[in-house]
Amino acid sequence: MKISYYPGCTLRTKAKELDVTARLCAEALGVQMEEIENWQCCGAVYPMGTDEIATKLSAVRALDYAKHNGGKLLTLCSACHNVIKRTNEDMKTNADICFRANNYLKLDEPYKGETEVIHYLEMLKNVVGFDAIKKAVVNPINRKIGAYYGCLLLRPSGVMAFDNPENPTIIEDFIRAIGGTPVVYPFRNECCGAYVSLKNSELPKQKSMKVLSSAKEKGAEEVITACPLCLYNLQANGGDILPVKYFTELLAEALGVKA
Amino acid sequence: MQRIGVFICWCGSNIAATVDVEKVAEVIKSEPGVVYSANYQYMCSENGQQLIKQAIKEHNLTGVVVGACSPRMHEATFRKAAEEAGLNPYMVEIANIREHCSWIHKDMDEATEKAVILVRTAIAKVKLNAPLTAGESPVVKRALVIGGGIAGIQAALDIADAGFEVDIVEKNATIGGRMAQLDKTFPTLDCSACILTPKMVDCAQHEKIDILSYSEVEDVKGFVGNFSVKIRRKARFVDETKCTGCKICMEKCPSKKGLNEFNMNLNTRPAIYIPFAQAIPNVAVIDPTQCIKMKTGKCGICQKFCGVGAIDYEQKDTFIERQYGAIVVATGFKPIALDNFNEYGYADNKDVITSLELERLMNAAGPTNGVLLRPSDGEHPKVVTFIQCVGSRDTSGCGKPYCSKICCMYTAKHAMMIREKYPDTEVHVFYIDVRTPGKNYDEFYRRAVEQYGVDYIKGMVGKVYNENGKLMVQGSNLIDNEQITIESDLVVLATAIEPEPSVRKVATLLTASIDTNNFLTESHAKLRPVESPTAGVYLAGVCQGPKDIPETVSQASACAAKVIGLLVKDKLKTNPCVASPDENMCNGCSQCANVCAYGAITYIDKEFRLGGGKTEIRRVASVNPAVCQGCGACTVTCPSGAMDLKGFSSKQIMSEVEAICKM
Amino acid sequence: MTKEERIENLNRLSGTDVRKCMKCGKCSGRCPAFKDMDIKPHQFVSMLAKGKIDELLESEAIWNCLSCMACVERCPRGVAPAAVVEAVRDTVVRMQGKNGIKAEEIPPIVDELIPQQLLVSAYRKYNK
Amino acid sequence: MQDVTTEKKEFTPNIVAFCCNWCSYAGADLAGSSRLTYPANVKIIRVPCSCRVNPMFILKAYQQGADGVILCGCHPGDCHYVTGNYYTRRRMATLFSFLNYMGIEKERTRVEWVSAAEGARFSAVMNDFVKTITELGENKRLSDLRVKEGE
Repeated sequence: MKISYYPGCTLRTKAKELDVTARLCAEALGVQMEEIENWQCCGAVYPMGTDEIATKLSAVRALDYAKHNGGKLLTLCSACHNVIKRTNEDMKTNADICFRANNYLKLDEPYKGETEVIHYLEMLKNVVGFDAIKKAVVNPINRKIGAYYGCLLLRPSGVMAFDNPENPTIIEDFIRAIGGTPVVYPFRNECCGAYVSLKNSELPKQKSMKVLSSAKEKGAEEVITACPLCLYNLQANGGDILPVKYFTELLAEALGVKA
Repeated sequence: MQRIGVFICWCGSNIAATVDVEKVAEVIKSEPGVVYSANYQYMCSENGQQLIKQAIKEHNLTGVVVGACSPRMHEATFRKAAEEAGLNPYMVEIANIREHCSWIHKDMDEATEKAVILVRTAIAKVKLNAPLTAGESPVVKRALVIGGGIAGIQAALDIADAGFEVDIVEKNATIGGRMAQLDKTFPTLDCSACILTPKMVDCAQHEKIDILSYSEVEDVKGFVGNFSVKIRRKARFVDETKCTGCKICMEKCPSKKGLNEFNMNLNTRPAIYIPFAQAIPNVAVIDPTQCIKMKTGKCGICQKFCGVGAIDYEQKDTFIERQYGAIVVATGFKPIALDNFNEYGYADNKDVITSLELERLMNAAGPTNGVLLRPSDGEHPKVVTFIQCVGSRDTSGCGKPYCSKICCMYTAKHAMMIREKYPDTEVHVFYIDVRTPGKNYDEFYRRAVEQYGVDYIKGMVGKVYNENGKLMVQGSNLIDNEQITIESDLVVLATAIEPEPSVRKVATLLTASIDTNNFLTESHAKLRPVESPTAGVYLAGVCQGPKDIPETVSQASACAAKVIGLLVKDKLKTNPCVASPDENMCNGCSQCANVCAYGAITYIDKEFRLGGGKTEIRRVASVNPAVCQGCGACTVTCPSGAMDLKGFSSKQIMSEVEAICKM
Repeated sequence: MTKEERIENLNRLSGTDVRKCMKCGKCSGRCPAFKDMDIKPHQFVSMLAKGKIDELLESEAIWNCLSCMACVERCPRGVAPAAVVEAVRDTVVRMQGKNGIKAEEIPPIVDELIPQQLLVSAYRKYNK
Repeated sequence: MQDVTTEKKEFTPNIVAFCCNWCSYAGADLAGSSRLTYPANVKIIRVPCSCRVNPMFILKAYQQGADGVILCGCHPGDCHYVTGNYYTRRRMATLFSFLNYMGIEKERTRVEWVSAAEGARFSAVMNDFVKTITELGENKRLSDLRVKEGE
């Protein structure tokens, strides 16, 4: 099956491996990720101000494109997922934002949140199925792995509807599917320090170290994430505590897919 | 031909000072249908009433209008007077010329003119009045109490002591309810079992009380004074009449891994069990999902050892049907599930427990024999942290929007009990507000702080997590504007309470209304707090709203008083101003039944003559006058105009409108 | 603009109803950036409710809030403290010369590992 | 509070008020016993519950020449019959839309919740309503000419 795919800025540059491994693995699992045309950067953070319209338009353009190309939009980077999914919710439920955004875009047919935004992990779970992945695994990952969710996939849970915001299980289920042993640790849904690292490097340092030492204390040998910024913060501040990887890298390893 | 008599009251000067009463009486004399018109200083006095009675007899009146004070004052008085003179009491109408006229107007002409119109309006109505007779329905002198917790027990005892038969239907194997699980009770710290179990025994020994344990209400028909209730007696696989409660079966049962519900699943029990030592009835019950014999066919050990032959693996649910005059709902509560509160780590950490679990851990008959030990490793906790308002006052959708009311007091109780028993244990309490209104309640809480040195921290906990085997409780200390993390050994969540979920089914069966939080609605929040809007149904305990034991007991006794007041009557007089359908117009569409808050409307198939010897069976609405409260909601919703309300018929109201408009 | 209008603007921009706050402090109990916030999350809510916006606009905390939504997620009353912080930050950076990051500060910080996402998000948060 | 009773106006409207027995009628009684005045052209019809008021009664009042109709019930949530006033609220919303369609000024008809304890409110509401109707003028559109001619 084919599915419209939004890669986002970082996956085109610093996080190429996340993008490439994800595409190859999807192909191996029978899913074609079709990159949408003329996508623009989503802005990387969801603008919460109720009068923010222009900052949401690139997400709406991508959503509208996907609406006419299969009705689903696949994301991989957690930040893109957060921005696009929350913007989509605005288009669905906030008449004012919807009206004003459509005024800007002048689409042939107004966009009203019709597209379904799904994250790559949700694709693995609901489209491919973890059981199918289990069968496709050639190199089981026999390691203890801590899932790092961070904030963007989970919160706000009312909109993201990704998993239980305090006790998520999807990445743990994924780890089990590729033959690993998930390690549940209390800081897996705590913030890594996010964009603040550009202005105040001390705060992300403390937060990232707390995350990784919590994972280590509970027995993890490595930590996986779906977010390039989380990966950067965790590696830059706690790379010596535990190795941090993209979850797709482990998927590729398990499936025997080489980039 | 109508013969109306009109009586204008002066009410001393209350009316006469602003309304020219003589003129009103004079003008009204010429109204069509009026044969007698008089005015008098005090119509409500003995002489005034005599005047009415005399006129009814002398002038053969068919209707009476009294221009006087509000009908809410003296309608009943004048109706009674009319009845004594042989006129149907519902042929009397009141024109309110005091509260609605003389008292609010200053200009005599204006007030007099209005009084004439109000009297005319009443005349227009009374002309269309029809004699009504209050119906009577018999009262079955037996009460049903649903739920055998402290609320049900108290209500049953009070009703039975007044000499009426009471049945307690309890869904569990024993009565006692939540209170039986508690260790001590606030604000006196007396042992819960010590004050509850004697009452349980009283119930069992009372000749007027029949305890139907392990039973559920299956169906309810009928109405106030005459409910017919079908009760399911669940199979307990033990003959209740034979079992002596010797417990040898419990000892011998090889399947001992069942979770002990009474101990909040903190330890295990055999497949055949008596919930706790003081259970009433003291009779075993088999959990068929756990029993080896019932799952595999092999075993039967309990049967072999039972000296009285009480074990019956083939037992089936049975049904009984009984009649009751009144029903008390006392279905109680349960703590909410904590699935939406994973930030407190309840699911992941054995040492994060609910307050009810702590009750069992502190109780001498509990899993640790009353020694406070951590569930994870059986160690004595040195730092115990309480979190209040877990799931209460939560409008985010995760919890309950209401205050659970009992948590502040029981948390203070727990904190004090721990400090009393284990002075070396540090106790912290995170709170949003401490709410302790009630006699000796605030004093009780302050004692926890001042005498027992419990550390109260104003602020809420954001996260509980496990680090190096310690429970880290991270939260706000708002007074000092800081974020703190308390390294704890045991975390106790003061979990919100919600009505026992089975109340929904009970409410549906009883057509008792329920609010958005599943609490049963009382008839009036202030003045009728123990009565359900459904006549003959009364509410006791937490099923009506969060409350503690003293309040529950008061409400239960209040219920009992109401029930006794009902059961002492041999017959019930019913309000005759009820809805009634014109069956020729009714098309059986069910709209009226849908809006009826009382379930007073049902449908019957009725044969109608079509002429030419043909008949037709049609479904038509039928109003039970004993249940109808006379609100009239159905009359407006009826699309064919078949439904009308006696005493406030559409024609009557239309004629009032006409009389007012015709100035 | 009168002070009342400015307060109303800030409320509207945040899209949250600060009067719903019951002052439990759960937001600040959970905030991972608590130590770096000169005005704490619960204070953002209460100060907006009390109209103390001049103090809010001077706050350093707006640069340290991680927008991690932990406070929003746990608030028992459906208040969004993070949205109040964002509304204050938006108000500040929309003023002339009040950007949180100056272009010339960037090159020295940037290493070759920094993902685009970080630069874009920081610019979105700190600058207009 | 402006007391409309003392104003000399050529047009004095005729107003029908439907009051539920348990709250508003009792509120009107309290207004009376507190001697809180309102104009004499308000006449009250007692009904058991506001939900007894058929929209037809209101139309009938207009047809018969009433200049304004006000319907009073218990506050939402306080209904003596539990849910009666919720039905009222819904039915009245429909009636308002019908009256609007008919071209009747929406201010002519009013729904107010007045409790048994709100005597002062009852009087204030009535004063305000009479003022509104006085300003609106006579109900010409709906009143049946045959009714007027018959006078």
